[in-house]
Amino acid sequence: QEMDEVTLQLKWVTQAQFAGYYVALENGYYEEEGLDVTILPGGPDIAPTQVIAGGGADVIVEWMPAALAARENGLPLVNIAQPFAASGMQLTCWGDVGIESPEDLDNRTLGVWFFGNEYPFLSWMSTLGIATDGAAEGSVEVLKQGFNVDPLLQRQADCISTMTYNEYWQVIDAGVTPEELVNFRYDEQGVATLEDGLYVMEENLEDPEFVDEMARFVRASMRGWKWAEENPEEAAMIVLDYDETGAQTEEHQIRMMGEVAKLTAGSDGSLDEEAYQRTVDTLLGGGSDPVITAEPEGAFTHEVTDAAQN
Amino acid sequence: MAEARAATAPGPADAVISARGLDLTFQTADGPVHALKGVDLDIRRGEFVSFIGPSGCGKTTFLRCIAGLETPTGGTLSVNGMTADEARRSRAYGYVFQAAGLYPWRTIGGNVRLPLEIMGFPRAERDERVARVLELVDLAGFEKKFPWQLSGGMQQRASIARALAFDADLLLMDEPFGALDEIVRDRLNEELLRLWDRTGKTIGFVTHSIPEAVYLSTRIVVMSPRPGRITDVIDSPLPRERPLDIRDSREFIEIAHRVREGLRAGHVDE
Amino acid sequence: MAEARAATAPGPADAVISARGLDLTFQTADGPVHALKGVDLDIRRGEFVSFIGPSGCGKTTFLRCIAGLETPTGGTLSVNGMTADEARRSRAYGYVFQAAGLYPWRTIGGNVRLPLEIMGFPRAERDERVARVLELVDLAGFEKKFPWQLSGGMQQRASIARALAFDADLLLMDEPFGALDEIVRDRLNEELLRLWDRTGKTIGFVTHSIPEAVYLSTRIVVMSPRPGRITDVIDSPLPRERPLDIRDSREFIEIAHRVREGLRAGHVDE
Amino acid sequence: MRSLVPVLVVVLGLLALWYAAVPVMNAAETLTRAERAGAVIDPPTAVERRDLSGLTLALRNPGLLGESWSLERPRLPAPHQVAAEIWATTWDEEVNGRRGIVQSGSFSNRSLIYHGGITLAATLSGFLIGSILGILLAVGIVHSRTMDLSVMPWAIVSQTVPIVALAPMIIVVLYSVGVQGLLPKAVISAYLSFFPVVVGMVKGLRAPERMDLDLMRTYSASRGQVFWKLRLPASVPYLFASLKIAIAASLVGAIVGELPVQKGGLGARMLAGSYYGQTVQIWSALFAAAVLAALLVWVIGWAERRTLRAMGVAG
Amino acid sequence: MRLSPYATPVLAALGLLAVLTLVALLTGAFSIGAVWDPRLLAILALWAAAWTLNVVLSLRVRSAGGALAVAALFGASLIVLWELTVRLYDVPQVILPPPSLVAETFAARAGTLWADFVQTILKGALAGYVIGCGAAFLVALLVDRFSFLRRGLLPLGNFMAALPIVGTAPILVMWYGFGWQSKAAVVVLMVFFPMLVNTVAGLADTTQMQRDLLRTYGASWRQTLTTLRLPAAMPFIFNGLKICTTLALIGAIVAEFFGSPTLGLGFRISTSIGQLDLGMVWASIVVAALAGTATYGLAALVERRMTFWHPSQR
Ligand SMILES: Nc1ncnc2c1ncn2[C@@H]1O[C@H](COP(=O)(O)OP(=O)(O)OP(=O)(O)O)[C@@H](O)[C@H]1O
Ligand SMILES: Nc1ncnc2c1ncn2[C@@H]1O[C@H](COP(=O)(O)OP(=O)(O)OP(=O)(O)O)[C@@H](O)[C@H]1O
Ligand SMILES: Cc1ncc(C[n+]2csc(CCO)c2C)c(N)n1
Ligand SMILES: [Mg+2]
Ligand SMILES: [Mg+2]
Repeated sequence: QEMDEVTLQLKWVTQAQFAGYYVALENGYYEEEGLDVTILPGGPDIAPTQVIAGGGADVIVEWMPAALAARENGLPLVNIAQPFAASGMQLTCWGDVGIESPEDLDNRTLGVWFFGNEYPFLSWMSTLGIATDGAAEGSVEVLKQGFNVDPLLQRQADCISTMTYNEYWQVIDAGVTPEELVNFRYDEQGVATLEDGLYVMEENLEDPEFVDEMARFVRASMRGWKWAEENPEEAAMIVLDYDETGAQTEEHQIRMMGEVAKLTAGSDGSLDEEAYQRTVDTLLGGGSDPVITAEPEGAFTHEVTDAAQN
Repeated sequence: MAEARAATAPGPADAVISARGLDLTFQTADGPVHALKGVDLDIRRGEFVSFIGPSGCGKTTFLRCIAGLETPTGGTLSVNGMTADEARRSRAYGYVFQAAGLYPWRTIGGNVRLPLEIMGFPRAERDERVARVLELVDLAGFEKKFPWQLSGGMQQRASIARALAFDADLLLMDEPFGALDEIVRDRLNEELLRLWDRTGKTIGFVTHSIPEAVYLSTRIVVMSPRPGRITDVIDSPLPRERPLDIRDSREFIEIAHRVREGLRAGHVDE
Repeated sequence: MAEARAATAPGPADAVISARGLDLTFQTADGPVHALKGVDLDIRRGEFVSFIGPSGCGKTTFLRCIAGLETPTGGTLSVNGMTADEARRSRAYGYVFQAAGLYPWRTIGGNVRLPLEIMGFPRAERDERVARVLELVDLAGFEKKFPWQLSGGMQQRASIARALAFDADLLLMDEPFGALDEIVRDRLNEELLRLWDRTGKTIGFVTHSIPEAVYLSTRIVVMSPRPGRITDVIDSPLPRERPLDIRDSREFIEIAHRVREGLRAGHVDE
Repeated sequence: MRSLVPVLVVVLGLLALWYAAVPVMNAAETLTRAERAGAVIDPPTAVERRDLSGLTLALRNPGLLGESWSLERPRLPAPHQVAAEIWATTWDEEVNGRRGIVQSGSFSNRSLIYHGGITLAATLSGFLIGSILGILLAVGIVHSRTMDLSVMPWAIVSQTVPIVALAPMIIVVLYSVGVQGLLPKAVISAYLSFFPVVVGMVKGLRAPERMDLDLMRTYSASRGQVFWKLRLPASVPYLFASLKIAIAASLVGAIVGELPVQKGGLGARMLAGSYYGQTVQIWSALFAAAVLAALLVWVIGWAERRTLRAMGVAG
Repeated sequence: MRLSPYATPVLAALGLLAVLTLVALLTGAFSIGAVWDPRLLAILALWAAAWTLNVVLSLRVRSAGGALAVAALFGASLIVLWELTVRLYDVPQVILPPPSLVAETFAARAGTLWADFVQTILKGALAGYVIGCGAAFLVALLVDRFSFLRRGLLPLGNFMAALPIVGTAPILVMWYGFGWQSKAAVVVLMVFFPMLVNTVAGLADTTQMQRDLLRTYGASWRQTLTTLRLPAAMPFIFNGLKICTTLALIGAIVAEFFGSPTLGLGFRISTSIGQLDLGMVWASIVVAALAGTATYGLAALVERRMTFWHPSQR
């Protein structure tokens, strides 16, 4: 039987954040759907949007703000599925410097991820009315945070961006007690944006065969996710086996799987339009420099998930 | 090789090299340098002609013109009835430079074999010729050595062997013994004379040393600089057979004296 | 400068340089090279001593020993009653190398001024001395030129001027005229003799040329190689006043002959 | 081996300096840990300590620095920590580890040997492409005035393009033509290594003096003969000198190319170390890279000595 | 050297080949089957024309200005070719933007680029370059003075010079913070050994005779240094300075990947890729290349003036 080839570009390195896809691959779910899937791990400065634009991947894992920004810049990406129902992004601060609420962020030095991951932060600051140039009174100084939590540990920044399932635990692993930290979850601040959705090029969706392929892909992936949620330890071990750098550790991946499961819980893969609208409003909203300037049209489709669920 | 004699050859019929009003001006950043000006000279087959003159008078330049390495800016020059460049292409020359200029990555044998490879001699003949000329310059047995394993004098002999290997009729030598001490030089002078005698080659020889010029040549061309020109041509009446102590003879000393006078005359302006 | 005479000076009382059983062995990858072996020599104040010998016989090495540039491995050597190294530190030498060795980043004037700067001559005196020695070697007017803008002969003269600029009593010259043509060489020979006559300096002079050695020296030291040793010391009976044509005199030719014989004897092994 | 003693002395000196620097560099973290364990620090709060230098902190709390040589995430790991890590990620991992060669029959992906091998493959292929390209360009430049005038300046400009910063983009661009794996890394490697080869080879091919060339002209040799019999042999010493620079550059290129794609290699290893704040891991990968570089350069030096000796050029 | 008449077509073919590979590498936009379509022919024709013009021109020119013109023509033809290829083959902008877009972005965002230039080049790279080269120079003097150090330090130097910046940069950012200081530190580490090795080699590049001359004068170490070794070392020192200009540039930019304030060329390149603003990416690269070429040119110019006496400069 002829297998259909699908290339998936991840947003970041091989870790439990992407467990569902690796599980589906390892457990043969893709194969059962007649798919021959290649998973390309990401890494610093690999932009999944760029990869798919160049034709290097058929489908990518990307955060919605980056995808919508790319769409507005003329790269028509469409969300076909949303395995992550909730946002895991947060700002983690030292408690002892006197930060208790978002208002205290004035004049602080904050570490932020760039490379298309800065949009949620910028929207949030914009909503709060805080400038990010670090120059004027009442603005924050932003650092382009590298790949780790050192800026916080070294106290080069008062707060840094973390994911609930990853960097936060690295801070804890470094010996910091949770009591020393203050976390601002984007969810709780009302500025949550959707993370880790599956995106494809709009023009491809005109081809029913491609839609069918994606439906099978999403179906198998969601099967993978559900299996991972239920078997976090085995899922973590699968991830570990696929990590070619040998850098991931069992303990960290199992814990990450547990945290990620909280975010994927309850998602059947289809996009929650309310969450979509909240994301769009957040990105449009706020002050002077919104991430997107107009309500996007056709930025998502239920076609694939609908087909997948039949 | 080089047997073709064009009917257009200027100069006397038996001249191998014939220069008429030869000019060469180098364009340099500081303005033109007149290296040669109105040089007239005929060299007959089998002659041994030395060029002597103060530094910068154009000896090397003239030799290079003959060898087709430099293009004159005026006058005519024919070699074997051809232009110098044609003669160069027909491989009429053996040229010995002031320094030995052996290629350091080739053995002595390899260096001597170089022109034979380039000119496409058959392999068997190459080896035979290399052996023969190395024998000739007393370097048999050194074929496998590298240049730096030999003394300066031996290197210079190797470079002479290299120029002899392919039997060009015309041997041009630019101060080949300049870097050697007097005793070695004497020995090589003797050998060169013997070789010339035996092969009947035509030889153009640049030197700074008056005794050397007188000892070797059938004719001595004295040059003077700014612009480079020929100021005197001295025929040597010495016999073909020349033992080393001919240098203490009256005749020899007289010729040497005349050459010295000629040189001194050209030196007044410096 | 260099007036101190240690009571411990070996050798005869009036010897400026005194070598006794001097040995120098270089340790090389191919084993030891005996550059000098049992060399005995005294040079008196005001003498002009030439060293002649085949290539590699240790002439340069001996001169370098005298100048404290090489450390003998055996024997004793005293210069002005000091060790050679002390003499070097007290700036007793003017040394002229075989090649001109001018610093290309300095003008001719700057090159001649170099030893004066190093020895801390006052500024006004420096200029005055530079002008004077450049005049002496016929290079007045070339002070501002850079070395590469001058001919080889002119460069060599500049290097002689450099050695003369600071009035050392002892002038050591290693084939200073090797690269020059005969006429220029003759002229410089004459000038060197005149300078020596006028200043009464002691001069050690290495050359390859027999006529040059005979023409210049009060004493000629003939050396031979493997190991480097002195095979003959020939006193010249020629008068202090020597016109160039003294070289055609019977006496001159006789001395030259004796030197040549001495040289040839040392050459047998090559 | 005359330099063995000086090298040892300098190495020991550096090690001593390194050990001395450890408590100073790690003072803040060490004191914070001591504080969590209940010790009283001067000054008492982390916020107050933030703006003090490591030296000040170390001098004020000399008794509490014991842990600084054994921190898990040190700012500056102690030499023995790095050594232990190197041991653990080479010998120990392969012999005793779950994925090591003894257990699994192949190199463990936690081992520096495995990652060094990946980097080596990319380095060598990049080096090969780069040096061949460099030699070809140099031959063109020496034989064609047009190429000399037009290509040479742009070769210089090409090196001012921060290719290292573009590595991820190059990789993505190559994805779009379906090229993955070794080749993208090799391309970056080649880009960094061709330049020294061009410069060195141009110099080398132009090394023959006028007399050497004139000799060929008196033989009326063809361009090809001049090239094979004169220019090429004359350029060999220059070629090797630039190959040594080129292979080091290739290694850097390969490492840079491994950074964005987390598929193994010393570059991936360094980044992973950085990602998880495992400084010890970064340092050991760094050392592995330096050792690899030294080894590669040594190999070329060895080939150089062999070749030159065979050519009779080296004394 | 005079070229024979048939050299032109040969060189044209050679040039064609070169650019073919170049284009293939740059875009990778066509597969083998597409090689003989008219678009390719148009591109090749244009290239052949430009190259022929270049060959003709280069055989005529003798002056420095003429040489510059040839180089400029070559560069210009590359740019035109790039533009043409991108347009004819519809290469996605996010993969390779046309030069015209880069120029547009450059003009429109000049202010931002200037601030980036100041941050990365004037602060990070320049400070690191000055400190690194200066320190290397001083250490070279020490190494030259004490041969023990030379034998002990230089072999290690080869080892340390191989430390790739991608490994050292995160460490140095951790040590020296996110500002330009950490970039300068990375640059110092990058330029130190190349400069040291060159300077030491230069200080040793004197002939026995040149040294002996000063020994006969009984000159002190200092005098030997100032009158002989330093002048003789100048060509090597400048060689080191030239190599280090591009190293400094690359070091400063790459270090910004591992943490930076929100400006700087490295930050801009990285962030703009993330935003798919490829015009800005290439505009930043142009800034870097311009800065690099200018500093290299400046160093070469100073070299020409300071080492006018060296055979290579005459
Ligand atoms: N390629 C060149 N460009 C410019 N000038 C040159 C060139 N070659 C030689 N000259 C000049 O031409 C003149 C004659 O030079 P040539 O080398 O023929 O002299 P020479 O008689 O061989 O001198 P020497 O005895 O020193 O070898 C000199 O003034 C020299 O500077
Ligand atoms: N630094 C050195 N190391 C090893 N051997 C040396 C060294 N210097 C000279 N020699 C050897 O010592 C011997 C004497 O050399 P020296 O230079 O004194 O000879 P020379 O008489 O000046 O010869 P020439 O006339 O060629 O200048 C030679 O065999 C030479 O190879
Ligand atoms: C250069 C670069 N920096 C940060 C991120 C942010 N990021 C997005 S997903 C993810 C994994 C979370 O554990 C992280 C760190 C990135 N993608 N690229
Ligand atoms: Mg000449
Ligand atoms: Mg000598």
